[in-house]
Amino acid sequence: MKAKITVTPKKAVLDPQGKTVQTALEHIGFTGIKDVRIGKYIEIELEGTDREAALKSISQASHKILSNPVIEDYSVEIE
Amino acid sequence: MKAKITVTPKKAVLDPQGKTVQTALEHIGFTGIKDVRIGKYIEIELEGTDREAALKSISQASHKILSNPVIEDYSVEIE
Amino acid sequence: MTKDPAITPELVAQHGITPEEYENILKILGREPNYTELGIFSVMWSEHCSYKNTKPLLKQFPTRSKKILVGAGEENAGIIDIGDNLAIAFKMESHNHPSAVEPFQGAATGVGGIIRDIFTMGARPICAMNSLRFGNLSSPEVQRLFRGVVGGIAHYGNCFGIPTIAGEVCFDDSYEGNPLVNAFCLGVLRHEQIARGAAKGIGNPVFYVGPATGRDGLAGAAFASQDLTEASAEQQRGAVQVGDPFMEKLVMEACLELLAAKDAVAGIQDMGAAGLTCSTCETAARAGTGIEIELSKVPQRATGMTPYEIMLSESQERMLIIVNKGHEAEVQRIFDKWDLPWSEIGVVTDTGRMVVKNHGQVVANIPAAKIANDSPVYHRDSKEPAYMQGVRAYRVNSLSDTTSPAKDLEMLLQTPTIASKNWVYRQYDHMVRDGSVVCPGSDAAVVRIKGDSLPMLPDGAAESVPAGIEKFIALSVDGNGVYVYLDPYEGSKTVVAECARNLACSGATPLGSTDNLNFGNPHNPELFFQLKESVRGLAEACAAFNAPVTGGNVSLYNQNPMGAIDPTPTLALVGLIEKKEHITTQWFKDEGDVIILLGDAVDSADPNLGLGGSAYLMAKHDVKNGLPPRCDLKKEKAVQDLTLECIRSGWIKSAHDCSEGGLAVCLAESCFSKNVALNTPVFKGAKIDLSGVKSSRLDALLFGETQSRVVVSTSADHAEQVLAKAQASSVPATVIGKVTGCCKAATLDITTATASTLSWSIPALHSLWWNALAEIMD
Amino acid sequence: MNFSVLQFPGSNCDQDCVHVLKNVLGHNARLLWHKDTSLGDTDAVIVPGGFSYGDYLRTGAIARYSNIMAAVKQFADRGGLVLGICNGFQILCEAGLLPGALIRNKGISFRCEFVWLRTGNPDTPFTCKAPEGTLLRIPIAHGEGCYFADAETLKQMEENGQILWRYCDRHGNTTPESNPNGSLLNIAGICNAQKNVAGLMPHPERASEKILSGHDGRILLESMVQFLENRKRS
Ligand SMILES: Nc1ncnc2c1ncn2[C@@H]1O[C@H](COP(=O)(O)OP(=O)(O)O)[C@@H](O)[C@H]1O
Ligand SMILES: [Mg+2]
Repeated sequence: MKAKITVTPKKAVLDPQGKTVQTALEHIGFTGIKDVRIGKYIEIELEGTDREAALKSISQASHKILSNPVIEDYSVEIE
Repeated sequence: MKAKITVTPKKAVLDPQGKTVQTALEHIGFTGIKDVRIGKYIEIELEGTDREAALKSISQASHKILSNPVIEDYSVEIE
Repeated sequence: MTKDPAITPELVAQHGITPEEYENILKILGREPNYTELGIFSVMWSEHCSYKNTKPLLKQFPTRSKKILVGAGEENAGIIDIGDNLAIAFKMESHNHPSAVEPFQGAATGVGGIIRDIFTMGARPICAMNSLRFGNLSSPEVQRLFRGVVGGIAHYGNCFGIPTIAGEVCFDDSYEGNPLVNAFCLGVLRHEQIARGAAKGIGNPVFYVGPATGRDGLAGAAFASQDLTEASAEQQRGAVQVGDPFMEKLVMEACLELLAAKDAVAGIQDMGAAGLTCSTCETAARAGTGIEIELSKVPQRATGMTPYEIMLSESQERMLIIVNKGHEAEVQRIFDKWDLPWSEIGVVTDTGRMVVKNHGQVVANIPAAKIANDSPVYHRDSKEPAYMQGVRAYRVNSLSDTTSPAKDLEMLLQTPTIASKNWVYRQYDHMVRDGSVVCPGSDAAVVRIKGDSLPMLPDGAAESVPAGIEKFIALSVDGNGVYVYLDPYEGSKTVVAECARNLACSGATPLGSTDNLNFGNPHNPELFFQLKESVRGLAEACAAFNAPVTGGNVSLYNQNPMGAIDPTPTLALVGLIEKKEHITTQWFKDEGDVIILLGDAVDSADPNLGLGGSAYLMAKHDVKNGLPPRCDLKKEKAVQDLTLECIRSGWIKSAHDCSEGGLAVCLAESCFSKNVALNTPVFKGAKIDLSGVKSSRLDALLFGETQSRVVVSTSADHAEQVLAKAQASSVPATVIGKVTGCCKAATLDITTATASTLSWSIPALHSLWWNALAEIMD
Repeated sequence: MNFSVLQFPGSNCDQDCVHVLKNVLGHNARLLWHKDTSLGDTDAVIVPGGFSYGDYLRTGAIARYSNIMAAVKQFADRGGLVLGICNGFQILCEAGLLPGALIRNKGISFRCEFVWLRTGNPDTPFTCKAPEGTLLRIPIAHGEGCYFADAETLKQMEENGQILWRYCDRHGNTTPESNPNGSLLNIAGICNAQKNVAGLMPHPERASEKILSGHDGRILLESMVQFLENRKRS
């Protein structure tokens, strides 16, 4: 199994990276960009086949270690 | 429209953050983890509705600037 | 638009405003405040902004000297003349509560805030320090906080491009859940470049520069002025502030460029705690003017922000600039060059009032001077804490002397508070700007000021400092919460003395100081007693060392559910080294050099022989008790003056003060603290003979923390001169040994009257000391 | 000689480079703003360290698209000398002027300390004053200095003498312990196949004066000067 976790800065929280990249994209000619947010993408290769259990444990891990709940949100997908 | 880009380190490239996270997870009791890879997740809010055009331009941006082909792979999704 | 809540007693109380304070607000306004105004009063009258509980105490600090160009309390930071038309600006500030909530960002934004305070004065920041406190490092949660805080400081300072050149870190249970993060910054400027935070010139436009305002750290100042409980951390309204050091670097470069544009800037102030509120009413109050701003012109990151939110937001990296009329285009040109947002948001008026409009509608109208200057002042009750009686009664002779001195030293060198902090400072870029002459790892850091350290001059202006100028500034920051807990007055004197001693060891004379008072809830008379007595001690000692206080910061309400932290005043001292040749480091230099102890080996008048509150007592016996070693300021000054005189005479090759861990730790560090590169320490051995020293206890002799001691080394032919000079200055001085061979076989040998000769392998001791933090953290 | 030191938003070693080139070595050095389109009269370009664009997204990724980098590319194509230091090295890699990439340090955190370097090929403009094997003590200060290139590229670089500096211990051995960031082959700095563009993570400009605890960095900068002088003469 593979777990895919995306971690993104919370909406209300400043995302300096996103802002800077947005400006850079505009500068090199990409138009029509309203907003850029930059987060993390984590892929975890798991043993076993119990997807339910995996979802539960990975969600827990996301909350505890993979994300910083004070400033970030996360979402988990098991594949 | 929203473009979602994931950028992951190439297989051959060392991913020390992934290793650290794996150790941290094992340390707090998560078992059955075979591998952890850490990449980036980029969300771009776009004007317009032409998904084809968006896919093309975002793929270009991903190739040109959002990822470095020497060390990273990327994938794009338009939503 | 959402409707503002009605003003009820509950709402007033939620804003931390007492009924008496509310009466005062009614008087000042002549009416009821609206919601936005209530918010404005609450942040301006919080302890963080108003010093309402500490103002009367702070008056005791010495704040004047001939060299002080801008004194304490006048502006965002004090400024001191260092000769040749050069001046330095420096200050320290805490970010304790934000760091408890989010260690990385809390510490990062703390660094950002203090850097802004410095360039607001027109100075170019050239170095930073930090003083940190955490709970017991064996706890994973403490490790998380420690890692986060250090990472945050590194992130901000490194990216901004300022060398973080010194600091201190201590670990003690009392800081569990309430870490202390005090950040210091120093900048340089020419005398004529001093900028003022005053809204001068009726009719002048007011500019907002820097990133857009979001709902960041809403009411952070008020938050910093409450007890830190789990509930308050959870409840903190608004989003956690995220620092953007890249943005700050651009804002600084743009501001310095604008300040160099002739006559363009009338006043400038950073938006720190209480953001737009504080910067507008303080600048108006300083100039005796009024200010009127229009909130719809304030760049906003979030949608639907209310006037209350905009005024109280603590979004980072923003500045308020009052521009001389007719120079608006300069702002545009420079901020566009740096790709920075800017907006003209208001005007200076002659009404003396701070008027805030939103889409033309007045949402706040307050007399600026009254809110900025007429904050309430409280004389709190104070009572000696009950534990003090026990402390006074405690005698170390209730414990038996050590029978394992060899192991004790090994253990002490590994205790996190004493162990090498290389795990910390190697994460900080401490060399950027080509000025780091003595890097972290010696008693005080030394930074070089050179021509390009300075802010730019106006186009075509003649240089006002001599060509090829070089100046050397030494810095150190110190604090010892345990000493201050056990004896707030005497302990605080010691804090200053130790810091000054570090400077003396590096060859510097103090210029001035800045402090950060980290204490508990002032409403508790016992905690207020600690604060009161501590300030008295600090003030007395700062005067004794000619180190006037140019500014600082107060952080109260530092408690966790178990109680208050140890009272922790931290003090940063800045000094000048007259000549390059006088720069001195703490490590032994050459085989055959004579090692001399300046000061008493053991203070025999101290019933605890220097062991009260010592690192040894805590690490070995788990005892935090007993009156700490006393510091006689006269004696201390004599030792420091002697050290300096010997350095200036060219007799001294190394100087290291005895502090935590006492003489044995000091000697060990002198043997192994030089490090030339990764995995390349430089070792010297030492053969020490203390058999002539009378001490009833071996542990007191080796690990006691008797004050006013410095270990120096000198070439054999200068030893006599040092001893003669010491005698002439009535400072005890004893030859205690010789520097011996280097390399892998180096040993530290100590002979005492009571024990057989102790011998340690220097490489082995070094490895314990050098790796202790990494072993826990990596 | 006339040196040009680039200045990007977030560069922070730009002034240090100018200081050393001008005040210590006595050459002309000036700053060039990233929006400039021409290098003017210049003998060599220094791409300095710092955090261009905050190092956001990826180190050096955004800076490479600045106006000035187009001019630098042309200059390099015509054989001009270009040296990238730290962030400058990262920018040159991103720009394709140098092979490979720099990724996060193996130990994750930022590291600032002196390291030992062993000089490789002495036959380049950047090493001509340092016989092969010369040890240099120069500080690093980076979080992303782990050099990576695929095996084929590494092999070619080795054969071509493009690996100019490797992390080593005080005796010159390239051991794992002396590698501060996990770089492949202990690589601290390299040059391109034509040998006119080089990059390294350590900061020679921070070690060019005795008072800054080291001056081995001068050897590197003086090599460039010697090469330029020779070229001018011939
Ligand atoms: N947080 C820190 N940041 C930077 N340098 C630090 C930090 N903590 C300690 N250091 C450095 O480590 C050395 C030893 O610190 P410390 O033991 O506190 O010295 P002292 O006892 O002489 O005051 C000093 O050079 C100090 O500047
Ligand atoms: Mg000291």
